[in-house]
Amino acid sequence: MATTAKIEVRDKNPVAALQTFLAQVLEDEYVAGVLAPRHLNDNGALMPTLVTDPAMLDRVDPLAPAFPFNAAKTLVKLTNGEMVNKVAAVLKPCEIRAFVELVKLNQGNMDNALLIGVDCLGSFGNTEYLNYVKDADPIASSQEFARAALAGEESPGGTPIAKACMACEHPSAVQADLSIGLVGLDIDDHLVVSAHTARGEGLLSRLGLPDVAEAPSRAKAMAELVKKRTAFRDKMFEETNEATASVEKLARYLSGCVNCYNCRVACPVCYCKECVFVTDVFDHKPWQYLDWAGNKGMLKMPTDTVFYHLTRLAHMSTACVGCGQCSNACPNDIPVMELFRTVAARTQAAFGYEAGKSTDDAPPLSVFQEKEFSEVTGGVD
Amino acid sequence: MKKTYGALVVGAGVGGIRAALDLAETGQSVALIDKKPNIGGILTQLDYQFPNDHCGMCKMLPLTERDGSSQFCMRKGLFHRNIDIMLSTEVTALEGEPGKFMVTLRKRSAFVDPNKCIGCGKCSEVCPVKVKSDFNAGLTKRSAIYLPVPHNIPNHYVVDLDNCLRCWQCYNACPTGAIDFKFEERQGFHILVADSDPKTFEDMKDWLQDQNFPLRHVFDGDAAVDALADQSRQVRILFLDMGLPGSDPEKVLRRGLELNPDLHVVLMAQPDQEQAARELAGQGAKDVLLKPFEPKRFVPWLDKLYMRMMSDETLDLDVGAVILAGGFECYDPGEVGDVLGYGREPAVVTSVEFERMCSGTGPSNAKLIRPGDNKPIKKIAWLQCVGSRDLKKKADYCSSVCCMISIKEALLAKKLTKGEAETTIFYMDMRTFGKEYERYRQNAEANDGVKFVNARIHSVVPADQTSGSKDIKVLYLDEAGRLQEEVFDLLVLAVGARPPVGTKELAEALGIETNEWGYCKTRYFTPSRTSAYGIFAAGSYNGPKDIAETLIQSGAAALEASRIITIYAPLTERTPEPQPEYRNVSRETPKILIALCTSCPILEQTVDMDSLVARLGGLASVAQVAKIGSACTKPGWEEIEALADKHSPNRILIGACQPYAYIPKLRELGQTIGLNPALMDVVDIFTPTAARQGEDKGAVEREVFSALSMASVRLLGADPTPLPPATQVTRKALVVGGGLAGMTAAMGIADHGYAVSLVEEQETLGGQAMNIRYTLNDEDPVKFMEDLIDSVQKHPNITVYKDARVVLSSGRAGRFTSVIATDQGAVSFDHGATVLATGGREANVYDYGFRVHKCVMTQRELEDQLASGALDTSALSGVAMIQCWRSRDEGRSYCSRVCCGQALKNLLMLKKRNPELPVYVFYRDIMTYGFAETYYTQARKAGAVFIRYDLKDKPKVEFEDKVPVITARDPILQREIQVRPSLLVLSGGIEPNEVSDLQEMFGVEVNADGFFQEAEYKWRPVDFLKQRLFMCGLARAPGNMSETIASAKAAAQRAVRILSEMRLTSGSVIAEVRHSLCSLCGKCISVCPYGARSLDLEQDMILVDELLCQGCGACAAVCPNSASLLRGFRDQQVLSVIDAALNGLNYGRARAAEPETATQTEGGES
Amino acid sequence: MSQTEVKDTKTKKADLEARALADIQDMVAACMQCGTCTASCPNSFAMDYTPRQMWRMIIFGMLDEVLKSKTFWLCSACYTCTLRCPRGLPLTRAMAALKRLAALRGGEQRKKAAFYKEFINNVHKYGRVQETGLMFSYFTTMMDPFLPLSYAPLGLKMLGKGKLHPPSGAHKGKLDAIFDKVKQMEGTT
Amino acid sequence: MEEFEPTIVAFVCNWCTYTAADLAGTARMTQFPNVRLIRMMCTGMVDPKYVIKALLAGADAVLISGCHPGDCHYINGNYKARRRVKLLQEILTGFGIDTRRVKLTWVGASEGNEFAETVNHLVNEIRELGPIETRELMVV
Repeated sequence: MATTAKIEVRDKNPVAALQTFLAQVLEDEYVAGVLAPRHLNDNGALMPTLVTDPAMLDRVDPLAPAFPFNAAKTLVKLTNGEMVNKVAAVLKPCEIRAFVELVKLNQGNMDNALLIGVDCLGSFGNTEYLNYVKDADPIASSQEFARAALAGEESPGGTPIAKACMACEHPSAVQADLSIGLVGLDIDDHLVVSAHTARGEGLLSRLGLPDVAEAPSRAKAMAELVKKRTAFRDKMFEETNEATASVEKLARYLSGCVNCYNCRVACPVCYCKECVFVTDVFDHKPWQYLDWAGNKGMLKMPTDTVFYHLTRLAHMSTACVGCGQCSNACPNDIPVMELFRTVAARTQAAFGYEAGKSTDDAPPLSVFQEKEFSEVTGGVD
Repeated sequence: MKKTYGALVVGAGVGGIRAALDLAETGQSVALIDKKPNIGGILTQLDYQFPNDHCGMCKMLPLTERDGSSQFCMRKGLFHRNIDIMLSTEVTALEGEPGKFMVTLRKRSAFVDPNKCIGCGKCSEVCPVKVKSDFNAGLTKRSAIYLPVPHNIPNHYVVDLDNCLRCWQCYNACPTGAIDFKFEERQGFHILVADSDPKTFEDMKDWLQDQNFPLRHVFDGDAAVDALADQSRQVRILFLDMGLPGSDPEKVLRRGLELNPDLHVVLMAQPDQEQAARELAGQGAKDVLLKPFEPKRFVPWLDKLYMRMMSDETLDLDVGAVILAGGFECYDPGEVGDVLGYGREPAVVTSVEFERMCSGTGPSNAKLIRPGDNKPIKKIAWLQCVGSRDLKKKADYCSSVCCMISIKEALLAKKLTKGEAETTIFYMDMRTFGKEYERYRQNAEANDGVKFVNARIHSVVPADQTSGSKDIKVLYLDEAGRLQEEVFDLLVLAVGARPPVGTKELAEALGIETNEWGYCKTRYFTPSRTSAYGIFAAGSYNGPKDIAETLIQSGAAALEASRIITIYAPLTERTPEPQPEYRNVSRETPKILIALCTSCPILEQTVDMDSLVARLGGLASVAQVAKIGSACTKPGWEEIEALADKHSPNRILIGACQPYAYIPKLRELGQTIGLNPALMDVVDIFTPTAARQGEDKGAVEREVFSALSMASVRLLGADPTPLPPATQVTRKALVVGGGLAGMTAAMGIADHGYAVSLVEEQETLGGQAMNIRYTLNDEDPVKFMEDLIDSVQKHPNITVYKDARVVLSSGRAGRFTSVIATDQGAVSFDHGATVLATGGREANVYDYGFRVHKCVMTQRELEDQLASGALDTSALSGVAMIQCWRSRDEGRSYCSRVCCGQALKNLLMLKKRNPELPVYVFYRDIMTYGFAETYYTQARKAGAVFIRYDLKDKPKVEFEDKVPVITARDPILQREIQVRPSLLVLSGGIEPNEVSDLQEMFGVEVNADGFFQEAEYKWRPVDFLKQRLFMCGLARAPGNMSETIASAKAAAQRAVRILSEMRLTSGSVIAEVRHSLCSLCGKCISVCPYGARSLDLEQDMILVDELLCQGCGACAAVCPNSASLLRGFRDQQVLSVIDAALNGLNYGRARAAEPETATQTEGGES
Repeated sequence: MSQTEVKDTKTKKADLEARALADIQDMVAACMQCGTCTASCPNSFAMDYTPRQMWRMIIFGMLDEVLKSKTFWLCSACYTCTLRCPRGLPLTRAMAALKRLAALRGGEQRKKAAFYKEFINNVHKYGRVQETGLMFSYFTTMMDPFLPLSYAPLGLKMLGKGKLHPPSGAHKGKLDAIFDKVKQMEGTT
Repeated sequence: MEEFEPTIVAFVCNWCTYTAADLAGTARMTQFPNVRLIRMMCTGMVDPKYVIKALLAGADAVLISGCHPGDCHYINGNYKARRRVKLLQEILTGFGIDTRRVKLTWVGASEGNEFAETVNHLVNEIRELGPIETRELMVV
């Protein structure tokens, strides 16, 4: 069982407790800086910030229900080279799982990062979050949100959390070095931090936090939360499957798409510098457009829309961690996350692979066995 | 006129092809001839080969300079710029000495013009003749004009003159007039009839009038002589009657031959004059015909005689060396009245016939049904050693391959019947001595349920006469001595090997000796040299071999030949032929020239050419669409060149038939007009039209248009940028291991003038071979090794490093640098190729306690003591030998192949010294393959007792007061027997030396048993998968000295192939990386099967080693944003080909307007 | 059968028997036990040891056991095994040599050899086979009173078919030259 | 519209199946007009986007045919192709494209009739399935 420790919470301010915890982490010579979500200008958005001076941790707020973008790509930039000491990163579970996938693609470097996962109670879309903190003190509202969510409220503070979070069955990050537990605890009394890797244990022992008994309520609450979210997820899968049951339905589903490729930019596991759809491969000649138009009498412009989404599915559906940033980034509110999570569930199940689970299991298309999938070739292997 | 070649390879089977390719790749020009009308030999009839049940012949093709040779399935055919293939050609005479042989060849014409024949098959449909097809081993019939091998190209038909009835129906049926019976040339072919009786002349005149031969008649000898003297109308055939008045026939004959030496004289004789005619024939007359003639026989006979005289051409070649690769024929069990019912029972077939029954191109389309009553076959038996290991059939040798062929065929039968077939193999010794063969047999027995029965079927009778069913009952004696009967659907006779037909005549023509079984005789230590210097034996010519051995033997023969050529006829330093400079067209707007070959009338009839030309004109960037005569002839080709000069297109697309045959022509065209051949393509527009004469023109036109538009759109996207510059090659070689193999390889390379460093771990050279004191065929190994070591140390090009190890090796193909740690410090050495010959040692398999007893030793120790005389054989009371001791068992499931030979060698030496000495040999399968079988018979005759055991009850060894007591069960007597010899000799087999450090340094793998893992079992036996690295000797696989020498020479030849190139160029289809798009995810590195891609850490770039890259495109498919692409198959090209394929297909709405209005010719911008 | 000790007969070179065994061993030494001879032998159903086991025992030098069996007596020299043996071994000659060896050894083998001996003498004496004379001398050597009774039915049947020729001197002495030549060749004049 | 004639795009490997197709062609075994052969160096280089492009452009079925496992000239190209086709089939079934429209088969060099049978079988199967949506539907 992972070694655990307790973070005391004084005068019902878990965020302050976390800030002091992160300050202790920053003191450790092992860590050069801490990447954590921080409120930058009073009621403005909350952005991941690389903090090196412990004093600056005062506005850091890991409990905020905000998810501006998937920080995995940022962590890649912070770890992709020779480094003496490490960067600690306070990330949501889907960000950590996305980072694990990027490590497998040689983009990020696990040795240079110290992953601190926080139980994720869901976040609002970017615009919803701005309204939520418009006039209240952001940190107080975060704690309020946390308490309401822990109490099981559907849409704490009146606004519903993002669909991706509602359908997410990974509220706690098991792959991180340290993970801070909230679910099933009284966050005003104490928080539990548990270490899952050797580095995590080393750091935890150096911090010298008091021990804590495993709270049975945590496991029960966690299971219940996961059950609720899985139910929501499966309902979402059915709806999406129904909505895209034929190519025509898929075309209608994606009819709003204008090929801005923003969903690709936001997607943490789409690691190409330039997507093939923006390279010269897809800038066609006038006679080609005319030929295509000639085939069916008309031609929607821009072309290669459904083709783009299907190809993106082929490229990264096995690596999708369901963080929902694609829907978040789509200017025309196309439910891209629902489509990609539904298909990803199918393809990952087919190869018996779970994205972001561990750096040891190889991505499905990079390995093969001599005798497998004989049903693909009609029973003949 | 005389042509000169570096080497002549006789026989274009697999061995011949390998030898020819090996030589051609080192730059020598090779003439490859075969008496059959097709290449491939027996391999054309086999679809799968053991031990991995795959075909894979194409892996023999060159890996570098790929554009210089064919890059498609070898079943279709082969071309290489340095190889001229001549089919239906045989050697008639040879003179001269090595380096300067004058060879005369006789080339039989196929009577079909390869350029004109489009393989439509109409001629063979009308031909009345039906004879057994030797391609299908007699199971199906073919006509006299036939396709020798259905899938070979150039795919033209061949006339088999012997069976042809001269009915001329094929001549009339041929749409393109490809069949050439030389009808016009007959006017000049004068025939003189010298006979006093005018009736013969009259008869001949009216019989032959439609053959349009000019006939003349003279009545007596003098008139005949005058007619012969008349040079203006030169007589080619003289019918000379024995009873000719005037000067007697003998004088006329002599005078006629003086006038014209190749005058064909036919003596006409009454029955009583036949005797005199026969004598006269001795002095130069070619035939004797008995009067009276009847027309039905005479006319076809004369026609055939004419065809032979007109079509056979003799060629004279100057060659440096000759390689004989005749292969072997399969024994025909039907020739002598055999009791096994072959020929009588349709259910008894030979292994080749069974192979054809299983093949897709065979008589039953790969459905296992019995010839005769087509009953599906479920229960099959194989009988081994039919026609081999049989003194009665004067074949006391083992054909080495039939055991493995039977196991493979059993597995193939199970595969084809989805596992329902029951297979049983009746054998005496299951000889699975090759690499991975024992494991193949164990799998077959354990997993696939192939039954092995140690018995010899002695007779085959119909299962039951009454029901007329064709099943057969097989009678044999089982191990326990009970007579068994079993009913089978099919009995396959594993027929042995015989020297190829005509070996005796060829041997006399070339003056080489043959051994007692009729195979070409080669010596033990020089396995590829025949008795005549400069003539070498490749493949199975000096004895039956499996494919891997055949290729090794061919590689060795190629090395010897190329050594002769470099020594006796030194090539001027082979200036690399000028790198053709192609016009750089990357700046120009793409302009495509489409040339349609209209020579075959079928195209005209089935397609409306004008609408096709118009539609093609509408395609993007098509500058010119032209119709040309026949693309397959010289004039047609000049038309294309003229068009190219006129329009100077930067893309050329040719619509013709059989695109494969044009690839070499495209290269020539590219050189003449200076356009990169990668920008040209040939499309098959004949096949779509052939089948559908009747259908509506629109459908066929759409097919042809779609084929051409797909190709033109692909050419449009072709990347005109020139290939990366060729890499320089360091023309030196590194040989690791100074044993017999290493030294032979080093000598082979050094004799070609390249520097070699030989690194040996021990203090002395020689390795394992120094322990061999004498050989089975009484050669002298000790003297041979001394001479070899002496010549290696004295060789100017070889630097020997003793007590030295390679510690580091790095670099790219063609330019490696290795560091060798010697006792005088480290030496760095640049080299272009590496040969690993780290050797092996006798397996030290000792159970506890054996080592203690003096009376127990290994075969090697016994050989030492026998040779040094330390062992006094008269003092011995008996010797027992146990074979396969701790080998061919779970721990080491491979056969070390040499221990049986070594045991027999020692046994015969013991018996020679003390004939009365009882010797008992406990064995599982005696592996005396090839000609070693005679020594097995000699050992038995000498009185050695051979006792078979199997894994279930091995002989138990105990010791009673220092004397070994061996208890075992004699299978024949079904009783325990006990032997108390004074000496126990164990055969433990061979283990490879420790190579883990080399493995890691050179990046090579070893197989499950620790021997090096070669690139391909059969087709690249001495290459590593990682290019420029070769292996030989015991490190590759166990083998006797002769096999080690052969594999060393083959490895040396492969190394010379690399060092002989001043610069190595890759093929035009290779991978490329667009670094701006690449995010270094490394997926393409792990997916590359050839390890041709590497991550350069300093510049953060993925590098492609263009020599290792074979153009498979796996990297292009795995890269999401096509940063990695394959030249010739870029994404734009393939996507636009898909569009063109689906463009204009019968979409719901017919296409409204033809695309004239679409952008015409010059409009498309680049 | 318990383990039989494999005797090293080769050392006792003295008498004729060992040399005869050595000859037979040379004839069958190259046998590789493929079993074709046994399978094709028409009389093998009646034999206690199959020919293949017979050659095996000869190779092992188990002479006593070989001579106890009746396999070689049943060989009617039809030469099928010699024709079909893939090693080309003279198997029928080996069987005949075993018969001679058994006769040489005598003892209870003598009785079995009796019929052959009498038959040859009878043919030698009368120039052809004299059935009555042959059986008479055979019964006298066998000295077994019941033996003639067992042959009686066969004799009567042959008499009925006129196969029992009365003794006559018509061909007497005709074969003497052959027999002398054989004796001279075998060096036992 | 006359009886529906399925359109098939076939990616065939240059070594084994192209030879078999050539053999089938010269021996006139296949009679189906709308089968378009696209020669690739190996089935291992068939990029998933080519198959998607073909299906969207109106191909009723995509056949990928290459050497039997073990025969591949490039050692393991066909194993990679099998995984890619598995991925494609999983994705496309969700959008109403029947898995039988993307078919992977092994055809050896000498199996001309096998190739003809595979094509005939596929065409009949697709004829039952009916035309693909994208034949009429303009989706890009």
